[in-house]
Amino acid sequence: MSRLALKLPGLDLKNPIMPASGCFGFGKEYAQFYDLSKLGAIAIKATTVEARFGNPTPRLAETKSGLLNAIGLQNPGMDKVCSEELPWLDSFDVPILANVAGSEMSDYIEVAEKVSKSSNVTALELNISCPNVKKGGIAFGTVPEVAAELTKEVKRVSQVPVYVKLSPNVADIVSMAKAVEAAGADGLSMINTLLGMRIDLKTKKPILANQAGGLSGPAIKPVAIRMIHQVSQVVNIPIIGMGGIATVDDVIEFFLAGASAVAVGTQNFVDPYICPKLIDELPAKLDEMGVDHISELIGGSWKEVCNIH
Amino acid sequence: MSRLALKLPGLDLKNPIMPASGCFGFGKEYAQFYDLSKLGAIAIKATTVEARFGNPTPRLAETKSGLLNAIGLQNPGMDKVCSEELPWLDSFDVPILANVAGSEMSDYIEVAEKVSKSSNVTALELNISCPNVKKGGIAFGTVPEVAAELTKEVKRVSQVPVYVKLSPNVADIVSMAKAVEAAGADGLSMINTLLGMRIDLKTKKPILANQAGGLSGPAIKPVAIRMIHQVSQVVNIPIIGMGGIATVDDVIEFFLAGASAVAVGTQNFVDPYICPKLIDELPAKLDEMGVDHISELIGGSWKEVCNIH
Amino acid sequence: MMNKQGILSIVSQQQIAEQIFEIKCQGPLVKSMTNPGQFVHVKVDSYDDLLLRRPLSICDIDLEQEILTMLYRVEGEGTNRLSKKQKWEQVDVLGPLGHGFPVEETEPGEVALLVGGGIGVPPLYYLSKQLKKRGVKVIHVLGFQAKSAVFYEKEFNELGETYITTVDGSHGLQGFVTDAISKYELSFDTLYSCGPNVMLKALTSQFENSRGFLSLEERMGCGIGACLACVCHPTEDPEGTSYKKVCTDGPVFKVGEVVL
Amino acid sequence: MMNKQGILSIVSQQQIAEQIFEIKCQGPLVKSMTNPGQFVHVKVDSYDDLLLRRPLSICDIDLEQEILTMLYRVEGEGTNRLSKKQKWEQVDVLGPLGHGFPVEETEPGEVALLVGGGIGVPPLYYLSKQLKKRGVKVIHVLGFQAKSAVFYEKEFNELGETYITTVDGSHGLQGFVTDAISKYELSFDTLYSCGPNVMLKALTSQFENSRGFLSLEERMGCGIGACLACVCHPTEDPEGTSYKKVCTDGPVFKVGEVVL
Ligand SMILES: Cc1cc2nc3c(=O)[nH]c(=O)nc-3n(C[C@H](O)[C@H](O)[C@H](O)COP(=O)(O)OP(=O)(O)OC[C@H]3O[C@@H](n4cnc5c(N)ncnc54)[C@H](O)[C@@H]3O)c2cc1C
Ligand SMILES: Cc1cc2nc3c(=O)[nH]c(=O)nc-3n(C[C@H](O)[C@H](O)[C@H](O)COP(=O)(O)OP(=O)(O)OC[C@H]3O[C@@H](n4cnc5c(N)ncnc54)[C@H](O)[C@@H]3O)c2cc1C
Ligand SMILES: Cc1cc2nc3c(=O)[nH]c(=O)nc-3n(C[C@H](O)[C@H](O)[C@H](O)COP(=O)(O)O)c2cc1C
Ligand SMILES: Cc1cc2nc3c(=O)[nH]c(=O)nc-3n(C[C@H](O)[C@H](O)[C@H](O)COP(=O)(O)O)c2cc1C
Ligand code: FES
Ligand code: FES
Repeated sequence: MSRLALKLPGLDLKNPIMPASGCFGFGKEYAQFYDLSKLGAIAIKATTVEARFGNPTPRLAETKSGLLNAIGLQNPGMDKVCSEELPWLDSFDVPILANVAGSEMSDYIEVAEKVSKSSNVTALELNISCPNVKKGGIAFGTVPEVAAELTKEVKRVSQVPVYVKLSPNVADIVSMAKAVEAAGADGLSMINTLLGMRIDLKTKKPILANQAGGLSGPAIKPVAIRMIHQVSQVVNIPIIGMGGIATVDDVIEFFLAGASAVAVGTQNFVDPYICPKLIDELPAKLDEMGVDHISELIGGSWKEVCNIH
Repeated sequence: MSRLALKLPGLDLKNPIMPASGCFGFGKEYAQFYDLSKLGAIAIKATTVEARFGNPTPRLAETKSGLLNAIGLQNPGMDKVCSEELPWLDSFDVPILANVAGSEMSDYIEVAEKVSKSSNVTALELNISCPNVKKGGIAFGTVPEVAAELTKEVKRVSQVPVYVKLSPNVADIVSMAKAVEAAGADGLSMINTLLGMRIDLKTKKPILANQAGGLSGPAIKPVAIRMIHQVSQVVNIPIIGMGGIATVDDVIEFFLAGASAVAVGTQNFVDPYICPKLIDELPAKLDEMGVDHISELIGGSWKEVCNIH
Repeated sequence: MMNKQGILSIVSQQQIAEQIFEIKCQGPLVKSMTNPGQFVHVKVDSYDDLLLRRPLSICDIDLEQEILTMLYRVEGEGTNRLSKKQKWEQVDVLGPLGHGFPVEETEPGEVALLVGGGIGVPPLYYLSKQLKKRGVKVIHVLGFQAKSAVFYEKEFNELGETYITTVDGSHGLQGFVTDAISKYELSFDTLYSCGPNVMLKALTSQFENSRGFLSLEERMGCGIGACLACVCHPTEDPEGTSYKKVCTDGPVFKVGEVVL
Repeated sequence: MMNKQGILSIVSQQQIAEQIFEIKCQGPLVKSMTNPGQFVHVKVDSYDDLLLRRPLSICDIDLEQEILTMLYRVEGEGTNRLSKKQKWEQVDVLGPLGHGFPVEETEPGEVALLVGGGIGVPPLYYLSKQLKKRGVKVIHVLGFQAKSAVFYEKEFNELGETYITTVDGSHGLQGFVTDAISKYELSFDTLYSCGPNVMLKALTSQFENSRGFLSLEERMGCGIGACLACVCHPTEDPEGTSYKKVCTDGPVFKVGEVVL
């Protein structure tokens, strides 16, 4: 087995690098740049029951080392995703993590049931934390009991393992993680974006039409590392880590914090080749660190050192 | 009256710029660089009942556009603060905002009572959110009822107006703000630092001896702006805004979001002259924006436009 | 698989009007930039405090020497940093991106009216050159704020009739581009335009039944169609869920194709 | 009121050993840098992704020409960016900061032993020059990892006896600085040292009753005593609340004064 390969629930990863949901569409655009089969997995854009247009523009604003977005779950709806997007992705040898979103609990269940039946969807990612959905959405991501109930309901109908994507906009991330683990989650994705805003000095109004948006990019990496470090020590399910990854050193830092795989979001916009680049650079980094297999790094910042070999 | 002067509870400000607590000690060091009487106010370092050494070193780690700190409330204790630090500051013509911290509610009350009696302390800032204090501290900052009770108790003993400094590490900043307002807070300070971590790839351990620390600097500005924008629309008490301020444009952005004064933290370390620089640059910026008095900008991003003059 | 990313070397950089710079960059990537109205996505430098690339139009191409010319206005931090770059420094460019102006929609001998506003003027230059090469008669109407902001007047004049308007009347006709079109009774077979939204709206209402193509601007993330930052509504479904992406379906659209 | 901040121009920059660079900067601020062992706090550039200044020791000063020499090892992003800066570019310097080595503690005619480890060597150079000028006999023991990391051997040799050690034995004596001191039976009136903590600890336990001064390193925020990032415990109160700040009480302390 390759020194980068990892087996997570539903995700048989050639390597631990995947694009993050919402930052890679359904893959078509990036397929012009490289062979998607190179990727460890692909987290596709959030899917809802009905098609959505999303928020008005402007939808993006830059901040220091960060990016604010308020796309607003724009997607063609689950039927089209299942009839068009997923079949197209079938030609690649790569597991698909399908990001599921909605406004009501029943939406999530409906999407999860339908999408998890697609032959190439090997795991679901419950987006309980999208900060740009105004009704309902927020509560799922910040109240442990609600998140747990949602997880349980989705687990009941899903044909594939379920990852719950946690929001960082909470006082106590550990309670959230424990609650969804107890409810049957097979894994966690963390973190989604922090809620933020920028105001334009000329117009005196928020730059985003939606006013607030989700903050991603290197600015939020320390928050992601802290949360993964806390959570990975108290749960027994794997974590897909994300938040500001741009270099192979960042990937290693997430593993040391406790992640078992990583997702790259914003950096895809800066460098469309970033995912294959990271994959290519990882082996040399492992050599430099004297590490045989990437899995040896998982939780290395808090695990007792044991030099078996 | 000068176009920069503002009257806030307990704070008669020549201008809206003050150094943030913990980033300016008790002023002595910066007094070597410029006349402290130039400042709108000074927020002094957190004071506790007893002297504290704080956390072991390393206490700082840099992140992209951010700084992690885990100083840990190091201070000489309230008796020394009142007998040595405050009298020294008395020679300057500048209001003092005394930052109050502790581990138990009784600590806060004791410090607030004693410090608020000092002749040059014109307001208190309740640091209910310091992320580096391990026992107790966190709960004050994340549970509205607890924060409200603390505010009420401190208000009972304080001789001067009380500002409550809110933690951004919460799901619902609005509830926190409303709770402390209802409990009698005269103003709010926001935001304190976000909890974060960095791991050293060489040692494979967190860089900070305390593991986690508080994230400050430009990286967190969008979170601060968002929270102030939300809170200022629903409370009737003024907000001292902070989080990543480095330029005069940042100052304006905080005012437009809803702040009535601002504090500068991390940037003092980069440029010891930053506060007087901002004060000197503000009038030209107001000219450029066609604004007579800085107070016209408060909440400009959400207030209906009214061109009276 | 395409390689659309390249490092170009700056071969010249100069200020040509108030806040307006002309930059010329060289590299093999330029070979693929044949379509006027397309744009490139520029990473100004490698510092992480400014994350995103900046979209800039192709203003001119020298295919033989592999030189790309861009004109830009210093707006904020990104363009400010770009303006500080020296000859022989490098920039990371992704492109060419998007669908440009369709030159082939105008037959040789026909008249094309090219209307540009402010920093919307640059892409019209490469367009005009190609139209002229095709034997199309080109007329330019270029609107600016004031005399100090006018650029490339001589260059456009060399290609065809050129009318300048300024808002304050300090140069050319006082008023907007639409005033010039009315005043000089300019007629055309095809309209090509790029500029601020208000201008495009005015042109659309005046010429909604003409053959015309407008280049739009929207804040961009990826520039390649993946992030959905830059969407707009098609005119036939103005409130619905269908959409067009400015970066890949545009930036050039038919008059009336999308909601402005 | 003091002005301790200044913009210095780089007059030369060169690599002098593996990962080690020598940079010389010029400006009026240098006039105030008379005390060896003090340091400056350098803002490498104006980009916000790297917020803090970097503390670097004063390695040499030319008061007449107002030139400051620093030697640094490329450790991370900050020193890496510094190493890319060209002649005539500028750096923003805050300094001189801290309490340096007390030259006056050694009388003319006495012997001073200067012990440096790795990137702790630079401040000893300015110190050695000043001691020599005072008529003190200087002996240098400089420890490095390997031959490729050795620098300023010639420069120190010109000032006095100089012993080099390398961990791998590729140059000078194989071993640590303490091995050289023992092997060559070096005796002295005053010890001055700067280097990694392990080295300072070894020296302290060997010479705890000697007159000696050690320069410490700690991560710094402000560099001026306000942020309390750089504190250490005094030896007489190792667990208590009293403290010393490396940036203002140090970086140089008496042997045994603070807990290493
Ligand atoms: C297809 C296209 C072609 C363009 N061609 C040109 C050109 O040839 N010359 C030129 O001067 N300008 C052009 N622009 C506008 C140019 O992209 C912006 O002026 C520039 O990105 C501003 O960056 P900044 O960092 O200086 O400003 P900031 O305001 O600091 O930028 C902050 C963010 O907002 C975005 N942004 C700000 N203004 C605009 C805008 N008007 N359009 C799109 N994004 C914006 C930036 O890309 C960046 O992500 C074009 C825009 C588009 C979409
Ligand atoms: C008083 C003093 C004098 C010094 N003199 C020199 C000198 O003359 N030459 C030289 O090469 N180095 C010297 N150092 C160490 C030098 O400051 C660090 O190597 C440098 O800051 C590393 O920055 P970086 O961005 O390259 O590394 P990074 O690891 O990316 O730096 C990240 C952060 O950690 C801090 N940091 C990292 N390592 C150290 C360290 N060893 N000491 C203090 N802070 C650190 C940085 O200042 C920065 O804030 C001195 C340190 C101190 C405290
Ligand atoms: C433009 C954009 C769109 C996003 N859309 C989604 C989404 O649809 N579903 C989701 O779970 N997360 C979404 N995210 C969050 C990312 O998947 C990721 O969690 C976050 O951006 C942090 O990673 P990064 O810093 O690498 O971007 C989106 C992020 C961005 C920037
Ligand atoms: C080194 C350091 C020490 C701090 N100490 C305190 C403190 O004692 N009390 C407090 O309320 N806030 C403290 N803070 C938080 C700041 O007052 C401020 O809220 C925060 O840093 C955000 O502002 P900035 O981004 O401008 O630094 C500290 C921040 C830093 C960086
Ligand atoms: S910019 Fe990303 S879809 Fe157009
Ligand atoms: S670095 Fe701030 S107190 Fe020493």
